[in-house]
Amino acid sequence: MVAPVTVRIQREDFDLAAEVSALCRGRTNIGAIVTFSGLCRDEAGALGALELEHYPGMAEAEISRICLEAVQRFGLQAATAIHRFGRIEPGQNIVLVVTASPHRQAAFDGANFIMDFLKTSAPFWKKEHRTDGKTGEWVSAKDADDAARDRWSR
Amino acid sequence: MVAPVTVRIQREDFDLAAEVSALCRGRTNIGAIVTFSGLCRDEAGALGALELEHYPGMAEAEISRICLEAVQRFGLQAATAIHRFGRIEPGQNIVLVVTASPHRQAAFDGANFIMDFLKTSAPFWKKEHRTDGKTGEWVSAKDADDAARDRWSR
Amino acid sequence: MSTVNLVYFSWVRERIGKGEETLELPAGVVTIGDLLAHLKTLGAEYESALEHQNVIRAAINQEHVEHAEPIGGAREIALFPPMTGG
Amino acid sequence: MSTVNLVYFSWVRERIGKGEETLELPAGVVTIGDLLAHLKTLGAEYESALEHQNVIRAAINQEHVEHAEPIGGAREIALFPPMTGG
Repeated sequence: MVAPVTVRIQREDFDLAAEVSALCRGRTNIGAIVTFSGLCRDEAGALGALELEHYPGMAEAEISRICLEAVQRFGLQAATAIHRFGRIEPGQNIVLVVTASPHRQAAFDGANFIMDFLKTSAPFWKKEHRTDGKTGEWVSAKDADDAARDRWSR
Repeated sequence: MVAPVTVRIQREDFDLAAEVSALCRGRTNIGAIVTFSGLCRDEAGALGALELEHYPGMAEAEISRICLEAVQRFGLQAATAIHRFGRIEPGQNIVLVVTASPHRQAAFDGANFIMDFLKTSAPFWKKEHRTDGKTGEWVSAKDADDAARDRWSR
Repeated sequence: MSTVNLVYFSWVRERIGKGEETLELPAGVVTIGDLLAHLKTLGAEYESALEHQNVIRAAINQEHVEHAEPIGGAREIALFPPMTGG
Repeated sequence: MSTVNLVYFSWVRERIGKGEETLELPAGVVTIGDLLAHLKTLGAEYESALEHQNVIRAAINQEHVEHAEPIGGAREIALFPPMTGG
């Protein structure tokens, strides 16, 4: 049996189908698989690229902690999270989360939980490079993301 | 611009990655893609296969209605739903839902909503073929599925 | 009298012993509920299929309807158990 | 005095002008809050980076901590703005 949590922090893109296949391998009683892909938006043409900085070591550790908590809390059969760093252009992938469970709501909740905590706790920071050539600003954290995370402690 | 809702009822398997690519094509401002894959469980080895019966015509119509409502309610950029019929063995795919949105919670909620209504309103019925050779029973509808659907009307 | 195409699915189909049929309905059959009551007079197979009348779901022209729904000029009426897709 | 490795990210790193450094901490520096106050005495670049002290997040040995957390025998302390991954 493969370990239930797979976490990778990488510069390269990921392959959705390959990650789902890897997570299913050796498991015969999966009823539901949810995937979340987070992409770089073009912001109506204003955004040229995002530059993602991360804290090596802690990024893996923190996302692993989040995934393990989701596995335990929702009874997931497996969870995968991959987060990219470096320069990412509109339309390209930033993050992938995959969850597997016998039942659909656990798979949905698990992926949603992982994303909410990843947004607020995983040590990544985004800098914007705009198409008008202006020096990029660091993206600000959103109160809405804190609120999304806090609903899980109810 | 491709029509925002794609619905197919088919005997053949589907290709997760191909469906996600198709849904993204021509859209440059997607921020979040959620996929839900429903698979046939082996029920600890007791289940040999499911036979899925459906109401041709109405199955497409009903799932299209559900997807359109999700698109409007959650502001999705696109939604895809594919439901298989015929004989499906443990580990094989039954249903796929894909949603795209600028923001993650809408994509999660849209896919979750579509699955909850699909479970209770799409005209499909499952018959079990057991590995002990016993004549299959029709799977009973679950109260929990009605409850999952009804939470959306709150 | 009006003519209607009936279609059956899952164990409703199995118990009635056919997947579809065309029936002439007497004038007194106004709603889906009336239709179910009428069908149960047609034989033991219908009685068995529709015994627990409240669990039977119906669709008129491929849209879900309640038992109180008037049949009106329905082209196609479907009867089936609660759905178990997904 | 104790020796600690400090690492900085995002605009904290940019304003301080380096990504990491090793510092000797005076005995009075017990918590993360004490550390922030101490760093602000080291120059304008630290003052600018840590001006809004309450928004600065900290990690000790790669785990998030509050400002009241004692530094203890930390090998590595990280300071950074609120995270914006995902």
